[in-house]
Amino acid sequence: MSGGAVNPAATPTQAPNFGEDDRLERWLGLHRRFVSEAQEKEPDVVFIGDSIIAFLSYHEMWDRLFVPMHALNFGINAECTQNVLWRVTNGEMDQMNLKAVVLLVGTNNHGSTAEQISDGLVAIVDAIRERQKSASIIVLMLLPRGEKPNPIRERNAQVNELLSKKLLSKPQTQLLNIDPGFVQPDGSISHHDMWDYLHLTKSAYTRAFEPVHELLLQILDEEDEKIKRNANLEELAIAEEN
Amino acid sequence: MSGGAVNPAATPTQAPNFGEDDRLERWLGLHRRFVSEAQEKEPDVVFIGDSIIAFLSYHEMWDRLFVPMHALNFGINAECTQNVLWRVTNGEMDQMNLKAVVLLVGTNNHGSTAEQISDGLVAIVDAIRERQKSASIIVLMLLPRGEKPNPIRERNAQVNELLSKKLLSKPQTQLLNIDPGFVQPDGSISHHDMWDYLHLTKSAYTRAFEPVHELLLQILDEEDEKIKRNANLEELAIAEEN
Amino acid sequence: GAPTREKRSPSEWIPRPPEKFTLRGHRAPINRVAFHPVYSLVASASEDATIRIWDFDTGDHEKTLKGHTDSVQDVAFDNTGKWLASCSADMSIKLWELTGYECVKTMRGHDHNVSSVAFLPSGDYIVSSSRDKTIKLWEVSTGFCVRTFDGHREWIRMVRPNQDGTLLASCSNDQTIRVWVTNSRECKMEFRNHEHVVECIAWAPPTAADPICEGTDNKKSPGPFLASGSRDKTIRIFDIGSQSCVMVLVGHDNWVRGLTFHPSGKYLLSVSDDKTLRVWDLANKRCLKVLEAHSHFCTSLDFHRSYPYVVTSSVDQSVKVWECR
Amino acid sequence: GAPTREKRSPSEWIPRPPEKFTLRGHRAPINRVAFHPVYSLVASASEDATIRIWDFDTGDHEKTLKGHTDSVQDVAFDNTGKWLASCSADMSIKLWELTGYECVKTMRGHDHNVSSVAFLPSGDYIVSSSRDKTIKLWEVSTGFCVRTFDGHREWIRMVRPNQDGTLLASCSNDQTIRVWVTNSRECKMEFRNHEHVVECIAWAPPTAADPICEGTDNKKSPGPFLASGSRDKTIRIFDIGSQSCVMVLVGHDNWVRGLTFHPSGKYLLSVSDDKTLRVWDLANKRCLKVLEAHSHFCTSLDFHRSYPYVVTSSVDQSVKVWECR
Repeated sequence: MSGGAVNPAATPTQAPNFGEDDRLERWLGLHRRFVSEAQEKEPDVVFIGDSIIAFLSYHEMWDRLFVPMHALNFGINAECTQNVLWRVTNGEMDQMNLKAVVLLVGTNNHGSTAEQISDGLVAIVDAIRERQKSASIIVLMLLPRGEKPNPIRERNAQVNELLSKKLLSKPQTQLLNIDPGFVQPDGSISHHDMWDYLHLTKSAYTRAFEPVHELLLQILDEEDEKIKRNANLEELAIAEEN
Repeated sequence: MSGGAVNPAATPTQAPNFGEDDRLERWLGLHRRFVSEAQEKEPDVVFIGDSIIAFLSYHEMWDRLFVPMHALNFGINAECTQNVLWRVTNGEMDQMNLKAVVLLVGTNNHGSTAEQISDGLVAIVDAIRERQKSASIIVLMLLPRGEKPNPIRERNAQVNELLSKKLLSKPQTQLLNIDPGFVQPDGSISHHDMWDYLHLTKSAYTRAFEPVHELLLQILDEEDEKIKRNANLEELAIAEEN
Repeated sequence: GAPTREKRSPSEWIPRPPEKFTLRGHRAPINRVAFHPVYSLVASASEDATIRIWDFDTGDHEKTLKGHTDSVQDVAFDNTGKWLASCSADMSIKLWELTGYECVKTMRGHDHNVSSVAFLPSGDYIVSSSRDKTIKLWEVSTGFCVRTFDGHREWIRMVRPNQDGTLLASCSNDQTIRVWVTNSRECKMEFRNHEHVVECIAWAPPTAADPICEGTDNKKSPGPFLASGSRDKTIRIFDIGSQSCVMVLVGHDNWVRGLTFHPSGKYLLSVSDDKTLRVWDLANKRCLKVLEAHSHFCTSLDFHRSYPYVVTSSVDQSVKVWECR
Repeated sequence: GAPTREKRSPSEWIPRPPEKFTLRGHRAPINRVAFHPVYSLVASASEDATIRIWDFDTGDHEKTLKGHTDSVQDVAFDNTGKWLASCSADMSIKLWELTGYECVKTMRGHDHNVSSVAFLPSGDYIVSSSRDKTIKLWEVSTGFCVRTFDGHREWIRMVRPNQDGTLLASCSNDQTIRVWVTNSRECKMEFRNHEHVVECIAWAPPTAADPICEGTDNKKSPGPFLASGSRDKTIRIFDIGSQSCVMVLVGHDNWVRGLTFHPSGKYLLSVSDDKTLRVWDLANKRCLKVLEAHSHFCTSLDFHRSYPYVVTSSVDQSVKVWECR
């Protein structure tokens, strides 16, 4: 963190209410459920982050590609880095033996600088690593947003650039670019890709998360191959003995 | 409206930014797109409202059941009655010849009373009717929310009660209850139905929107039957002539 | 399979599943597809404001034509295959030279979305229809609008010249079909049989006269015949000579969006928002074949005039090439 | 079809698609299903904290047993069918009387999620396993815990007594299978062959000894035999007499979650997170049949001891009844 000043994006914080709504209460309910799922469901993979992670579970590819990997989805709408950091340090990464964590958050950190957001993400990565020693951590680059070029888009690009340096030294941690080119030559983003110029459409989800699926398969397959090899050896040994 | 005081829930209003984000700009972008779709796509049905309407288009039932009806989805996250009212009065209901409109909004009107919200909904219905003389208007009752019983749930129930009276005199306007019983005997809502205690899961969408589909089929079929009858008569006439 | 294939003559070849190619690349729904008259090329017009040219023999994407600033509504080749005309919701018509894939002319004059475009057989004129309720005739050499046809009361969906270019047929949101005399601007007749927007029309080739007459109990007529498809889900065939509707084809479950005749004249092919491609046997007045063509609304189709291929387009952003056997 | 059916003897009847019934009603994933030993009933245990009793002859929902306050992990009937035992993530074991569907006893003592429960053949004792790493033996008449078995180093997934109740087999997240002497608390043996969590175990009936020996190249052994299924995707069969792994069955593409032997002993049936139900021919050591059973992970299955029915449960919240022929 720069200069020792407190960075709100890297300080574990519960989600605030928006005006008079019930967000904090629902957020705490979700958190309690995620902690309980972490304890009971024995996932191999956890996706954690904001609404782009959360809405992925509406997509048929979630059921078809990620659920069979024993993946859980800990995404929450409107989440900022400090909220995910709070959740990670309050039980959502405990008591599991994860093979991989997929993290996407930061685009909602309005009012924070790129430096602060990237430090928030580094803090999350460190907090996950502390709790999941052997998991691969896949940090997804922030996506562009907005119909036209805008300051938040630039800030997100800066976050990605900073992350590519800051995550370099982290073991078993990968920064993955899932943007297949959502910004068109004229600088606009099509509503066919982001229906509200922030959230992905079905076809955009397929394109963005296909690389995540491939990377996860690769990570999970290594272990599988070892097991399969051993099973064959064992079967051979039994046959020889008989 | 009660007492002549200004009701914010029934006053056409653009969506506010949340802090330093880009919501208003994205909202205006969405609005421009919806107006253009209204002008170009010649839909028979329009769904308009908040995120519960918006996320319906992630569901396979949207593609399977509603898209073939030539339905468009004008749902936006975090939308309040006054925002939908602004959109309806600024082009999203113009230049079409709709057979049906499905409306769901109000649960995000934090800070408004049930009386105000229901008046906001009545104002939307009137504004739609002014622009779509012959369309059936289906107003969906607000759904319960929150893991445990809470004031917003009660307020939503009051809105529904008020609406059942206020919409009674409106021609071709129906109030539809799409809650199959999300509140369990102990007063809780399951995350299997509302994953964040507000938004519907895939299975809950199926149960909630199946009745909407049936009602729409009924409305659209009446016209279809007439056309089919006439086509058969014409064919008979041609055969006789030959 | 092989044995059946031997028995069928090319005049009976119809598209068979599965598709030979699915051409992907457009970033939005596709409104229209058209075969090049000579080469193994097909052009597709999309809401993404581009036209793509594909090789239907290899499945390769040849070229993307950029220039329109809004949804491209229709594309048409001239008979030589040297020119491509396109029209768009940006209210313009563009003329493209095929050799260099360059836009050589932009024609403006319509006051609204231009829905459809076609060359007159001579290749000297382009005809266009628009949501501005007019049909316009444009001189290719100058790019000037030389004639405007008024009469429809709403959005005109499509305009098509007949075989010799003396007549124009048009269909509209006003639920009518009109036939115009090209040289006089006169509206020769109007058909009010459809009960909803008429989406598409297709002139029957001369070879179709006999099958159509057979289908209408052998009431002999020289035609010409015109087919139309409507949001009322029906297809109708009109005898322009006797000014009457002679056939109604019922089967599609949703809007009928595209029509094309088999070169042999025996069949009429249609696509619909019910996602199917249907082949209609005219002499027997029945649906011969239903193909589940796309995963979303089918918007248009074309039959190659000399190769046994059909091409379809869809809101699902794909173009499919179907081999006929 | 009918002709094949005539040829097969009941000892060769295996579940065939499509399912006879899909039983819906649970509001959350289903963890375990078990057939009633006498009546045409099946019990299902769900994460929705309830147990449902269904009539698998009619497909009717008979009763919902409420009382647990968290996910119900396992259910077991005693041999007479008068009692039903259940265990839950709420750390309790409950005993239900079937006649009135009433909970007559709640047994507490485990310090964590109770993963599995079974009656000893006599019906006097219930054995349970827990995430607290212990196995406990409970006296039915008093509800007291009379013995605790320590040794597993992690979450115990399942415990099952052998045919005469003298041995208990258990499997655990520590990747081992242990066999215990019921009366002495002694851990008689430990198998470390699996390379991941061992999810489930099943004792082979005496009739299975011959097919298993045939499958292991006729190396004669009296057994007893025990089958296990693991997250390493394999199924293993152990000869408890010789204390060795005698067979590895590879085929499932995901965690193996449930195992049960065919009453004839010829086949072993398994379900997996790969959504399939598989029938393994033991004498030929091969997968005889794969059924696409559910739309999500399959969590358990049971084979009725006298009727030709198999039942499966799934995370998709449904129970399916399969007829064997």
